[in-house]
Amino acid sequence: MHTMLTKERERLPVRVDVATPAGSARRARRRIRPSTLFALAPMAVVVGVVYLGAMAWTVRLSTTSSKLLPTYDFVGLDQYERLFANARFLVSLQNMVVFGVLFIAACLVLGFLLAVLIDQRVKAEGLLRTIYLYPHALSFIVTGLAWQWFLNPELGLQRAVREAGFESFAFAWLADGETALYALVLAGVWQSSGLVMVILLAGLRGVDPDLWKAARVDGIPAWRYYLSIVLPLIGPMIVTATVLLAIAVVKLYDLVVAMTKGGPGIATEVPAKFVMDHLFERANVGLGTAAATVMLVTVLAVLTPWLYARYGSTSGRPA
Amino acid sequence: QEAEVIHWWTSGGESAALQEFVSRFEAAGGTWVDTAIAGGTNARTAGINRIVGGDAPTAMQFNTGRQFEEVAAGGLLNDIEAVASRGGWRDLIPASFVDAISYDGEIYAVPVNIHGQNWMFYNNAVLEEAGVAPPQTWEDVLAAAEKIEAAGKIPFAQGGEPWQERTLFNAVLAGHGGPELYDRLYAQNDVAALDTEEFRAVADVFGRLRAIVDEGSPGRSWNETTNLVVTGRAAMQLMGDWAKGEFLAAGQTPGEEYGCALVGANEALIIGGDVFVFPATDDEAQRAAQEMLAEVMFSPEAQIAFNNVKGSIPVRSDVDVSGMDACAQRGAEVMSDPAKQVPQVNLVASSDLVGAVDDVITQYWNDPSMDADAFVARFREAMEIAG
Amino acid sequence: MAAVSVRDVSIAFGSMPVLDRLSIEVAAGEFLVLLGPSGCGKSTLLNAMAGLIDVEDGEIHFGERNVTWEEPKDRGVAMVFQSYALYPRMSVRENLSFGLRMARTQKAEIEARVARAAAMLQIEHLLDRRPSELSGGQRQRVAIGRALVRDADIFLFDEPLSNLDAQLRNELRVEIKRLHQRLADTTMIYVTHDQIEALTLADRVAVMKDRRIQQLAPPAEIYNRPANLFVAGFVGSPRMNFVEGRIEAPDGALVFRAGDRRLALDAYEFARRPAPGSAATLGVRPEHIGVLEAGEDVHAWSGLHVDIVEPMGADSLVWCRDGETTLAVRMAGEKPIAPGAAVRLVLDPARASLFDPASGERL
Amino acid sequence: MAAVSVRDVSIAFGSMPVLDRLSIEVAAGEFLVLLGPSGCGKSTLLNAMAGLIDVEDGEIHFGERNVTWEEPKDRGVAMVFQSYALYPRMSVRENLSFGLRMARTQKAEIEARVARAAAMLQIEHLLDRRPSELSGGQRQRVAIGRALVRDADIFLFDEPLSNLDAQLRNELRVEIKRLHQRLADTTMIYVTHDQIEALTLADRVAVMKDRRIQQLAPPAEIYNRPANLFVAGFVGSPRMNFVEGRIEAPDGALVFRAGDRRLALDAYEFARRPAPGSAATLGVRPEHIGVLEAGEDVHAWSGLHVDIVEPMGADSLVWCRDGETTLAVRMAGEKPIAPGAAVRLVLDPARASLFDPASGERL
Amino acid sequence: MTSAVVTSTDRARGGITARGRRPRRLTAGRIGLYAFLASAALFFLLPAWIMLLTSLKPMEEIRQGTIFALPLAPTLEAWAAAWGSACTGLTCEGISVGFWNSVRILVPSVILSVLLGALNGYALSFWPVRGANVLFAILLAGAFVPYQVFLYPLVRMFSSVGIYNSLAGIVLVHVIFGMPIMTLLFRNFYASLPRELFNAARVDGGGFFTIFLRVMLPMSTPILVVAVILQVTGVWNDFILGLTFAGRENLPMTVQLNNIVNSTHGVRLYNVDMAATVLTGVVPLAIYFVTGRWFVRGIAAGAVKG
Ligand SMILES: Nc1ncnc2c1ncn2[C@@H]1O[C@H](COP(=O)(O)OP(=O)(O)OP(=O)(O)O)[C@@H](O)[C@H]1O
Ligand SMILES: Nc1ncnc2c1ncn2[C@@H]1O[C@H](COP(=O)(O)OP(=O)(O)OP(=O)(O)O)[C@@H](O)[C@H]1O
Ligand SMILES: [Mg+2]
Ligand SMILES: [Mg+2]
Repeated sequence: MHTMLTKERERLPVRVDVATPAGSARRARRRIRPSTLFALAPMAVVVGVVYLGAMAWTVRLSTTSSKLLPTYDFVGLDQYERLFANARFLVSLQNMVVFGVLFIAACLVLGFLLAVLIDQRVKAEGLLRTIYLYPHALSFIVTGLAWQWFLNPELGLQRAVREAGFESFAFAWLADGETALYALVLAGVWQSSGLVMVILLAGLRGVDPDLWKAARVDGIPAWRYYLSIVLPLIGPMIVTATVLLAIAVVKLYDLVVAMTKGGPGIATEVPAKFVMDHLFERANVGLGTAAATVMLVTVLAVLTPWLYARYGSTSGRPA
Repeated sequence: QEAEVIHWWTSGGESAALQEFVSRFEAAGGTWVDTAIAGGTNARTAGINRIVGGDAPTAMQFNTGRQFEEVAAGGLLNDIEAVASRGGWRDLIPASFVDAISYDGEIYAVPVNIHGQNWMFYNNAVLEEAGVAPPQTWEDVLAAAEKIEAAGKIPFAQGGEPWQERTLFNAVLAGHGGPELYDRLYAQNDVAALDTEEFRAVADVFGRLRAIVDEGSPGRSWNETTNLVVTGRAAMQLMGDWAKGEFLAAGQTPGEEYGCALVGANEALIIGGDVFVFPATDDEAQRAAQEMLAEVMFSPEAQIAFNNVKGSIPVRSDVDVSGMDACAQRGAEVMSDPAKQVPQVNLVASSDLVGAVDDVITQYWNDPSMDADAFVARFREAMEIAG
Repeated sequence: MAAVSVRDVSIAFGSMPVLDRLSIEVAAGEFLVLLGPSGCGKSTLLNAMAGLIDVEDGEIHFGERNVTWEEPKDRGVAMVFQSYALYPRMSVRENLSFGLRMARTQKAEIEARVARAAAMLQIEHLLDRRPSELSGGQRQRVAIGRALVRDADIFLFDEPLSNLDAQLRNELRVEIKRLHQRLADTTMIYVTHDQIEALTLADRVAVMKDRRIQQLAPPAEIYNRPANLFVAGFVGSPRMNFVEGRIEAPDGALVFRAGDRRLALDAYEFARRPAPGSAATLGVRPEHIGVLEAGEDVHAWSGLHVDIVEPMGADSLVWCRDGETTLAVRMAGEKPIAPGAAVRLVLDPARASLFDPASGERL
Repeated sequence: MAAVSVRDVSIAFGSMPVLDRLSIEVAAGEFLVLLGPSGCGKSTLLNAMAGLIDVEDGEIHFGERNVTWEEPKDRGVAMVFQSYALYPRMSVRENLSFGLRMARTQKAEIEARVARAAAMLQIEHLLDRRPSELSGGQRQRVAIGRALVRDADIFLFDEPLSNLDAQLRNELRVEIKRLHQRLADTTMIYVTHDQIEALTLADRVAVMKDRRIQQLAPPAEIYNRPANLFVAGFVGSPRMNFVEGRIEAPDGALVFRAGDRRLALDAYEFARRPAPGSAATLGVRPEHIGVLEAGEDVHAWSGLHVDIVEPMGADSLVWCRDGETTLAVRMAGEKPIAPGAAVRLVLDPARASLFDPASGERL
Repeated sequence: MTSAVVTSTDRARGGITARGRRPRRLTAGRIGLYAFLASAALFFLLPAWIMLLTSLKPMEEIRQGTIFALPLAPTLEAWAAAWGSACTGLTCEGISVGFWNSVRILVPSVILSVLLGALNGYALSFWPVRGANVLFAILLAGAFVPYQVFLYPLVRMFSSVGIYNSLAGIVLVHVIFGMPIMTLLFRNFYASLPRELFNAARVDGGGFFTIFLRVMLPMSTPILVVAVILQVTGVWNDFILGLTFAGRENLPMTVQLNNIVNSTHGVRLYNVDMAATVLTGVVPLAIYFVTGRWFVRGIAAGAVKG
């Protein structure tokens, strides 16, 4: 049955060496799979044409003196000089960072907490999930107004509590330039943490139930189980949520417009609003695109090392 | 002829006013295709995108001012010089408006209304209760504040959005500083105007106003702010004449429950308004529809009817305003004296400058620790960069 | 005082009962092996003891404590899972030490225990790897290590060795036995389907089937005196031979008879004496059958031929056949006999078992 | 024509090489068993054959085809995974029929094949359950079933029986063997760490370690003439005894000597003749040692005492000890000898193995 | 060594302790859990509560009262108006006008973008192709650029292809802008699935698409729910893209909502605004509720041991 084979294992390599002369065995490391290429073609087109195209176009316009409509002259870095002399833009960048850190952290913590608690086989899971998620469904144009009312010292909570007898109660986050940003964070968290919850819940539902058993026998407290075992395990979901939140931070616009219009003063201005205002309201496409370019570069500066480490260099899935 | 019109008049009162144009246009044999998009920015963005995308509407709304200048320069608009010359528009409308609707000497837009931007609305009952007379000057306003506050009311209701703050500042500038200073600053872009005594005084008054508004101001819309006056929680608000709509909706009449005043010795009225422009087209039928629209909108009957509902003043000086409310009549009266007319900033300054100045005003207004000097310095910077 | 006492426990998944009023007592320091076919509920029972599955009915006591509703961590058990259940994003070292760290054990102590367990399981070189970088067997060893480092009164093992190679299995089996001896008070409950493991490790073996315990006895008794047909067939590899026949008493003494073959039962220890004439199943293990080549012995069963010879390393399994009847015989050596050879077989009645074919019970 | 031919294949995970220029040829219809310690790369090799891991270097041929870069589905292989890998959202029935449905097999045919496989594996009653509702062993059976229903030229099994109980394991082992006989042209490659499986199933066994194949030979040769120390120690359970000593030639004939114990090597078949005086390791399996109680035989190794007796069902392992030297002896019966008894042992030189302790190679 | 099985009858008579069901364990932890969940629910419901109250009040009460005051004369007029008669421009048909337009945009956009995202994520996770990850990185970076920057070039592109102002155009735009997030979502989800499953399917003869459709998609329900939630919300609440790309005939409901809510100088009817917002949110809300039940437990159970 196995006549081809000699008993001496020493002979095998010799024989095979002859069969595959050096060099011919070396091949492309990966197989080309037409269906994969076919499946990824739409993405390639979109990336190439839309995303890269629009980014290049944006950068190009930022070196022009375009006002309401694009023109294609060249003014060098004038727009950037102007941009970085602009107090509002600098405040916007700073706000984005502060808001981003607080908002992402709060959403992740609250979302994770809610996901974990909902995962404890609670009653009315579906109802609670929907309650936590519903803010995401409503347009911020009006829910922002509800928040604004609620936070307004003359209309909302402060007045209600004072009328109830606590005269010294003070809750006027929106009215104070120092705290208005926190009010935005609050409303942002209200809107987005439900989404984080469902994303993480999707991750939690994929965790091997035996792990929970092992942890319970090991005497690992539930919080520790979730923190040390589940959290790393749903890492990809957390990354997903963080990226989504980060996108929301960078694009943050509706929330600000609905609640503070950037005020009081310029206390809650954000870069996206700066871009929007200059692109449309103030008819200064050049400056607007310069601001957008700065946003893009900032994002890339933060993102590139991470993207590279994660997706760029290796062929396969992250370990 | 079918005419598609993009505009941002979506609220009940606004569309009722618009209806006056529509019915007249349709009576003249046209078909009005309405594209209403709330929010000036949204509507303009959509309109410009459609022009760029080769799917232009027949007409689209702009604010009176220099917003569409560039579109015209790009050859994307049809002029309506023929209609305007035929109708003798240049003689009928305020001079600042003529400039604002012209590009390269030709008229490109049809102005439809004049909005007074600096009306002081006050609640008569509240003022009476506090024992103060309706203010005549900005110093009056500041002086009345103490008494009103003592009566447990908000002296001065102010909304917390940059444009509202700008409106207030410009009202102080025109009222306290005078039309001349206003003109030097915005139309002539004269940075030296910042060094004048008058401007210092304006900055000072505006700064002092910060102290008499309520805590709930930041972020508040103008409607809610007006409601404070309507319901008697606040004594005064400075707003454009569109605020009359809120009083009207609450069943109040000018001169009775509330009053309106132009604060400042010189009674300057800041005027702005809306125009319609006509995107370029080769289609003869569209071209005809555009001219017909221009004609209809500018017609005296349409002007009266439209502005009556809209709460604004007709652009034509040759129409009878006796049927309009007290505030409007007062406005029309002021309008008859060109010296008292002050064009809204958008008519004279670039959007860019307006925006840059907005940023400075809102910072000053909202930062109690910022003094007038700092304000002037920032103002200068803004003018130097954006002007 | 029983260390673990399971009393009338019933468990069902949905409407499907898995355990039905099952009771078992395990003495302190005892090594109990649960043996049973796949899906009979062994893992379920173990999980219930650990507190990982709520019982529907019944109670579980550890010593004097009723732990039926106690949290797993309060029960003082360590457990090795059939599916490893390693913490995926932790290194092996962290996997081992996590429980200890939770219990606020001293650092030095943790290190010492981890090192000892790692050495015992030969996984020192893997301590810094992640579970995903381990082979199946390596994972299983880490899972065992995780239980080893804990200082539990009761150890629960769910087929801990099933993914290991024979060598390692042997070594770990000895390690576990040694561990048990060292920790004299530790009770160990061990699920397996490996005969050798069951027989070598256990103080007592519980053979489970159909939601019930079929026999609970020391290994030798399980092996030599299976309580019923199921246990007889299930325990022992190669499998016990079964021959259908009748009990007769031609001259007073009972005799088993199948066709014209007979086996005198004088030496058989009856559990209960059957009526002569009743049907019976004779069970005899392959190693309790002798092969005669010469023809002298009259008691020998003749007329059989060698069908297949299966070499099994040290010895061989010889399948002897005559029509329907097939008997497997274990003979030393590699090719002890050629296929086709006629053989005569001698069965040892003292080591044989007799069962009632209807109820399956031992006679 | 070799059915499967792996040529100089190297595979690494990151920087860690797992297979290093490994070559192996499997004849058509052959049953090859891969045996090796945990983590030696058996699963990796199997995955490479299936096309699930891209090789870094080298080629894999199936018959005349170079399949190195072919898709798994085009290779015509069926595979059973060590980690089950059942489709969680499909019922057992759907799991089984998935591959057939992929191949557009007739409905009736699918049903028939599924029914046959289910019957074979005793999982008929589970056909409508989801994998999550099965016990470990049940899952493994479904995984086997999934391969069984397919009509592949090459079957790859990755420890398919490791979670099954002994009875089922025996049955399935026979089933697999029978399947292999029925499908005469089907090549089967089977990873296991079960000695019995390897020895009974294989046409040839490949013992792997350290990225290489240590010995590739029929089971009997692996068992009786292990090529090196590793194979000797790894194959066979209980483990081979090893005794360190020297080769001497006191009177011309070679003799193995450890301390004052000797073994004449006249009957030993040398692979290569060692120089007298060189060190050697003697390996002898427990079943190739005889125990003498009386004192006549001069060749016997004396001075040993029985240390432990491990009953293993049919026979027992007797650990005999003298100081450092420990020899395990396999004896029939349950308690063949009492611990503490003095014994004299006779070793069979013809069945023993000698190794060079330095290189580990067989002498 | 203790004796054998204790029979149940012995035990029953002994009656050592009361047997029975697990005591209802309303432990401190459990109470805390529900307390937290409930207070979180309150936090989340608060703005909705304000909106509901407001939408039930006539304008008069809104002008006079506080936002927390219960409506004195609750009325559904605002709701009726918001749905059917509020004016947006010249048409006074409330937000109902754009409803079907929104649905026509929503359905293909969501289906296409979720499928494409799943396909991309699947390809990226399981079928490495040189350069694919670079593409994905660019895509992801692009997601951080504000939409508005894309508007102008996209308008030019679309009009040159002739799909500007059409249903196909708006659907395509949603697919384009949904792609980064959808891809990310699925890519990361598939990265956490056991690879053995994929291997098994490949050996079973599945090709690229069969494995995707028959093995991976059925396992993806939780993430599909998330993806659908994200896309439905995004597409349904989108205003600026619909306005720019959908064309007059396909304007989505949000344009009406915006017209009602956002008129700058007109009088604002807060009760109608609130009602309109809630009404607009009904579709996503319903979808959250319906899809939520696909969130079942334990997708990986039984798939892998390690
Ligand atoms: N994804 C991986 N990344 C890194 N190392 C790996 C990976 N998979 C396997 N290994 C390593 O490769 C080696 C071979 O693994 P493989 O799974 O082939 O072993 P095996 O022989 O099948 O072992 P077992 O019998 O325990 O299943 C092991 O040392 C393992 O740690
Ligand atoms: N989650 C579940 N839902 C439904 N049935 C289940 C579930 N878990 C286990 N079962 C069923 O319960 C029975 C007992 O399962 P258990 O895991 O205890 O078996 P086992 O004896 O450990 O088997 P094995 O030796 O194969 O691991 C099996 O028939 C199994 O199909
Ligand atoms: Mg089990
Ligand atoms: Mg393996």
